[in-house]
Amino acid sequence: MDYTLKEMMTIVAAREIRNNDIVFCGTGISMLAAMAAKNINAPQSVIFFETGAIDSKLEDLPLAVGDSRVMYYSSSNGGLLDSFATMQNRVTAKHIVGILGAAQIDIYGNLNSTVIGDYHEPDVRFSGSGGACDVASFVSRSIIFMKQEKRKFKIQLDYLTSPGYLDGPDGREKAGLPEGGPHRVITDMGIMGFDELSKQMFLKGYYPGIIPDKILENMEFEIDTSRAEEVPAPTSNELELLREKCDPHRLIL
Amino acid sequence: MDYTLKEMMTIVAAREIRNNDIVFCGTGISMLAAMAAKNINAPQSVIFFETGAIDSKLEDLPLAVGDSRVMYYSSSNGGLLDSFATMQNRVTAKHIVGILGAAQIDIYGNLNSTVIGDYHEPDVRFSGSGGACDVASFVSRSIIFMKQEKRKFKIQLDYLTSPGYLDGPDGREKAGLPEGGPHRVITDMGIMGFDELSKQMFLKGYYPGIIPDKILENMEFEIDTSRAEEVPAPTSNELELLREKCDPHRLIL
Amino acid sequence: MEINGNKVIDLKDAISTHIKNGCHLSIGGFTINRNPMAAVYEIIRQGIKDIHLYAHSNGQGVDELVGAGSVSCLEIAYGGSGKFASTCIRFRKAVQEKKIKVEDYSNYQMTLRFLAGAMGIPFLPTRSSLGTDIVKIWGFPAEFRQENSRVPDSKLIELDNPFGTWCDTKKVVLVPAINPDVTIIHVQKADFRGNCRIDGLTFADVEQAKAAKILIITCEELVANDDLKNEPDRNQIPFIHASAVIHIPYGAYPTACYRYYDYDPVYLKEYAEKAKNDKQYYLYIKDTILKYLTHKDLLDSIGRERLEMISADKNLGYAKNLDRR
Amino acid sequence: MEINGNKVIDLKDAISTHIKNGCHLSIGGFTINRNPMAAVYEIIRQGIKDIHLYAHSNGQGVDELVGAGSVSCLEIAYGGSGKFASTCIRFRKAVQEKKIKVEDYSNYQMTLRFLAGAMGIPFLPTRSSLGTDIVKIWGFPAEFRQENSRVPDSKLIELDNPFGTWCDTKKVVLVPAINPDVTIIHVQKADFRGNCRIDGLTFADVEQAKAAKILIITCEELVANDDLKNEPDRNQIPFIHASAVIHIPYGAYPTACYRYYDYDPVYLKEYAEKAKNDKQYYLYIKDTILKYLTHKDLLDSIGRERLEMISADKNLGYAKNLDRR
Repeated sequence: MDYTLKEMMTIVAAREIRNNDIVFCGTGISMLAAMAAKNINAPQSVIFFETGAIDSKLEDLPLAVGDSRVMYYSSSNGGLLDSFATMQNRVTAKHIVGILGAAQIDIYGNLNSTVIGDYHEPDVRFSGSGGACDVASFVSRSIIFMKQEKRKFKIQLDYLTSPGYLDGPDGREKAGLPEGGPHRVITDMGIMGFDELSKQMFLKGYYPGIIPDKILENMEFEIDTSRAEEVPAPTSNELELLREKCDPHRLIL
Repeated sequence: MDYTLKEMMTIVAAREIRNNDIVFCGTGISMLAAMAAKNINAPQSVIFFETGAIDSKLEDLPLAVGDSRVMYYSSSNGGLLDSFATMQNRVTAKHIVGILGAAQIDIYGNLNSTVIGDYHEPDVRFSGSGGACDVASFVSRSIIFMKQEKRKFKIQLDYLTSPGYLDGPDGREKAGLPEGGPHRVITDMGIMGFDELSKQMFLKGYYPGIIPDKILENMEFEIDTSRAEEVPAPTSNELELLREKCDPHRLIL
Repeated sequence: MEINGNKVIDLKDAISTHIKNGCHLSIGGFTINRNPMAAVYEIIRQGIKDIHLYAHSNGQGVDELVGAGSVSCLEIAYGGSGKFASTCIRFRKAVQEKKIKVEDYSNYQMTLRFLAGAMGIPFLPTRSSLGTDIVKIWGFPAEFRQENSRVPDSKLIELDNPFGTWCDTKKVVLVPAINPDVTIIHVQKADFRGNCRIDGLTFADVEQAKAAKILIITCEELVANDDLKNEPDRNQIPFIHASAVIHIPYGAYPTACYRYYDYDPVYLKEYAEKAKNDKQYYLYIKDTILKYLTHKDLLDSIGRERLEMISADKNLGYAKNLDRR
Repeated sequence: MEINGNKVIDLKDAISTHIKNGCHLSIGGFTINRNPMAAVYEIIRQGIKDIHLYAHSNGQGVDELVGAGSVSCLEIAYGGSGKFASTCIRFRKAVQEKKIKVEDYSNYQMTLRFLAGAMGIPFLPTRSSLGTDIVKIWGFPAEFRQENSRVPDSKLIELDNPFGTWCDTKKVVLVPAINPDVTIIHVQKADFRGNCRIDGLTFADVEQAKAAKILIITCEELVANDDLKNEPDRNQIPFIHASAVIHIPYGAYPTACYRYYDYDPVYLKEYAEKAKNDKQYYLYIKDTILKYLTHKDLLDSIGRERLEMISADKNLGYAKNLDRR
C-alpha cells in the first residue's frame, strides 16, 4: 500500500504511545500522532493540551492547541496553569508523554525552536518555546519529530530552548531538572532512541528503502547504528484509520 | 430606644464602612456588621468571604464563612486561592477593609487568636489564625472587634497571630509587610483609632453612659483619651434595619 | 494506578486499602460544609491511628478525627466550626492536654502549601505573616522535623526579594509544599473514572486533590461520564488525579453540601454539647459512630424527618427555613 | 476607580483613555482563539506607539500589533498562529530586522508571571527551563533592565531550594511578576459592572486580567447582572477587577470565540499571504484596518456570508463543516 513519509512518521510515533499514557501534544503532526494512537493502538490513552483541555473528543482535527475543537466534550476545561501544573506534578508527570518538534536537535536530545544564528542577530527567528521547554523539563518521556537534515541535527545548537539530557547522563540532575527526558526522535528516514547509560542518541530503526548511512549523511554528528532494524511500513489498517478517522480532510497529511 | 451592646457594636462598625469599600468578613458579629453597613449606610459596599464568594446576596445570615448561604447569587464563586490573592494584590487590596476579632490585642493593634499562655503549654487554645493573619497582613485597613477586658488589652501578647503595626510606626515596613494596618477597634464600651504618627491606639469615642476612665480600667496598657467624644447611640432607623433585615431570627444578636 | 479504569469502590475497601496507621492525610471542605464525613466516620470505625492530618479550616471533620484519637500530628490554620464551636472543642482539649502535635499556619498559607504540592514545586511565596509568631514559633520541634523525612526541615522561611524591590516588596515568606499520601474530598457529582464536579465554592479542595498521591472521592451522585463531559467547564478535577470513587448520598452529613442539603444544626449542637465532656464524648463515639456499620445505618438512625428538614431548596441551595438557633 | 459603577463605554473611548504611547499592555487569548481583535485594530487605528507588550502564545493579536509598528518591546513565549503561520510572519520579520526588543520565556513561565502579578507577589518558582538558554540568554540587556523601572532587574533567577531537598528538588527558577498597566480580554458574556463569564478554555486570561492595573473587557454579549449571578460558579472574573466593559459582537474576529464563531480561515490565510510582503502588508493595514472607523465597518466589509460560514454549531461550539484547507 502506498503511503507518504508524513503518514509513516505519524504512525511510527503513534506506535510509541501506550494505553494508560497521557499524551501531551502540540499543533500539526504531533496532534495527529496522538489521535492516531487513540484510534489505532492505544484507545485508552488520554490526549491533553497545554491550553488546559484534557481528554477532548476531537470530532474534528484542531489546527492549533487553542482551537475551539479541543474544548468540545473534554473531561475538564481549565487553563494553562492547570495543564502545566499537571506536567510538573510528579504523580501525574510519570504518566505523561510529550510530543514535540524543533528546528534543531543535538546528540543529547536538546532542542532549539527559537533562532538560527545569534540570538541577538538572528538569521531566522522561530516561534520560540511556547510550552515546549516546559514539557521537555517536566514529563517522563518525550517523542520528538524532526526532519532528517544536516542543518537540523547539530553538534552545537544555536539556542537551547528545551532541555534533553543537556550535557550527558547526569546533565538533568546537575541542572536541577526532574527525571525524564527524550525517548524517541522520529524523522522522515528513521527512528532514534537514547542510550540508557550515555544518554546519547542512537539509531533504532530505518524506514523501508532507507539505509543507516543515508541517515548519518543527514546529520552533523555521528550516532551508533549497530542496534538499528528496519521499521515495518504502515499496515493498511493503520493507514485507513489514520486517513479516515483522524484527518479525512487532509488538513495535516 | 433600647438597644443591646452587641447592637451598638455592630452599628458602630457598620458606620465605618463606606460605599466603594470591599468588606472582608468572618463569622458572627463581623458578618453582621458588613450586612448592616450594606443595609444602612453603604449600600454600594461589596461583601467578600475568604472562602471565595464575592458580593453574595445573603438572603439569610450565614453561620460560618463556609456556609452555603454565602454561595447563593454571588458575583463569582471561587476558592480560597482567589480570595486571598485579591487581598494580597495591591490594586484590589486598597479597596478592602477587613473585619476581625481576637482574644488579645496590644497597643499597636497586633492580635492573638491562637493561645493564652505558652504556645507549647497552652492554658487555653483558640481556633488559630484562619484567614486573620492573611487579612491583617494584606488589606489597607481593618476593623477589630474586642471585648473591653483587662486580660484582652495586653501590654504583651501571648502569641502574635495577626500583624497590626508590630513594634511601631515603621514596624510593618521593617518586617516587609505591605502598607495598611488596623484602623479601628470596636469594643462594648467605645471605639479606638490609631495615631497617624505613633501608630499607637487612642480612644476615639465612648458609648453613652460610659466614661473614658472606665475604658482605661479595662485595659492593661494606657491610651490617649484626649480626642475622645461620645459616640451617638444607634438611631431607631439603624436598629430597625439591623434587626429586621440582617438578623430577624436573632442568630447572632 | 490505572489512569483510565473504573474506580468505583466500596467505602470500607477504599479506607482500608489507602488509609494506614501513620499515613499523611488531607481532608477537604470548610468548617461546616462539604467535609467528607462518611469517610471520616469510616476511618474512626476502622480504628486507624497516628494520622498526620492536614487541613486549612476544615472544622467538623478534623475535630471528630482528633476527638476519636486517630490523629497524632496536625497542620492547620483554623480549628473552628462557625457558630457551633468558635474553637472546635475536642481539638482545643487535645492541644491543651498535649495529646497531639500542632503546627499553625494561616488559611492562605495552608492553601498555598496544597497548591505547591499540586504544582510539583517545593514552596510558594506570600507576604502573609511577616513579623508574626506564625513565622517565629514552631509547633513541631526542629529535631522532629529533621528526623522525619515526611515533614520539611523548616516550618517557614523568610527570603529577601531576589528581584530587589520588584513589586515594591522587600521580603516574602516561603511556605513548604504538602504532598499528602491521601486526600479525601466530598463532591456533588463524579463519574466512574473520577471526573468531579463541585457546585458552589471549591474552597481548597482542588489543590488538596491534586497535591495527593492518592485521591479518594466520595460523591452525592455517581453520574454517567457523558453527563460530565457535556459541560467540561464545570468539572474542576479531571479523572487523571483520581484513585477511588465512592457513591455515598449524604456523605458530608452532618456538614452541608450545596444544592443537596444543609448542615444539621441539631446534630452539630448536640455534638458541641457532648464534646465538652469526655465521658459523654466517648458515648457519642460508641453510640453514634462505632455502633453503625455504615454511613447509611447512621443516617437511618437520624431518620428521614431530620434529613428532610435539611434538604436544600432547589433555587437557594440550602434549607430555606431551617431553625438554626 | 468606582468598584461598583456602570463601566460600559465605547471602544474608541476605552482605548484612547487607557492605552497610551509607551504603556505596558497585555492581551488575552491563545493563537487563533479569543484574541481581543476589535481592540487590537482600534489601537492600530489610533496610532498608538511604543507599547511594551506581554503575551504567552497570543498569535494573531501580537502579530498585528507588531506588524503595525505599535510595539517596541515584547515579552512572549510563542509567536505562532497554528497551521496558519507556525511562526507569525510580521513578528519574525520585526525580530530579524531588530525593530523590536524581545524577551523569551516559556508558556508556563509567562502564565506564572501573570499569576504572580495577580497574586500580588514579586515572583513564582518553577522547575522549567533549568539548564537552557531561556535562563542563560537575556533579550533585554542588563542596562536596559536597570534603567527601566518598569521591568525587573533580572530576567529569571535560579535559586537553590531553601527547604533542602524537599519535594526532591534541588533548584528552581524564579520568574518575575508582571503587572501591566492594562490588560484587554475578549469574553463571551459580561455585565455592566464587569463580571465576566468565559466559555471553554480560559487560557491565562483570568491571571492576565487580575494582574493589571486597568482591565478592559470586550464581550460578545452584554447581559444583565442577574443573568450572571444566577450561576456564579461559571463567572471567572468578578467585577472588582474591571475598569471598562465594551459590547462588541465578533470582537475576536478573525480569531475564534467558542460557542459563538470559529476563526475565519479565509482571512487568516490571506493575512499570512500579505504578511510575507511589506508592500502588501502596508496595503492590508491601510485597506482593511485604517480604512474603517469601527470594527462593525470592518465586519460589514467582510460580509454576512463569511460570518455565517464561521458561525458556531450550538452543540459543538465551532463551525462544523468549515473548509479549513
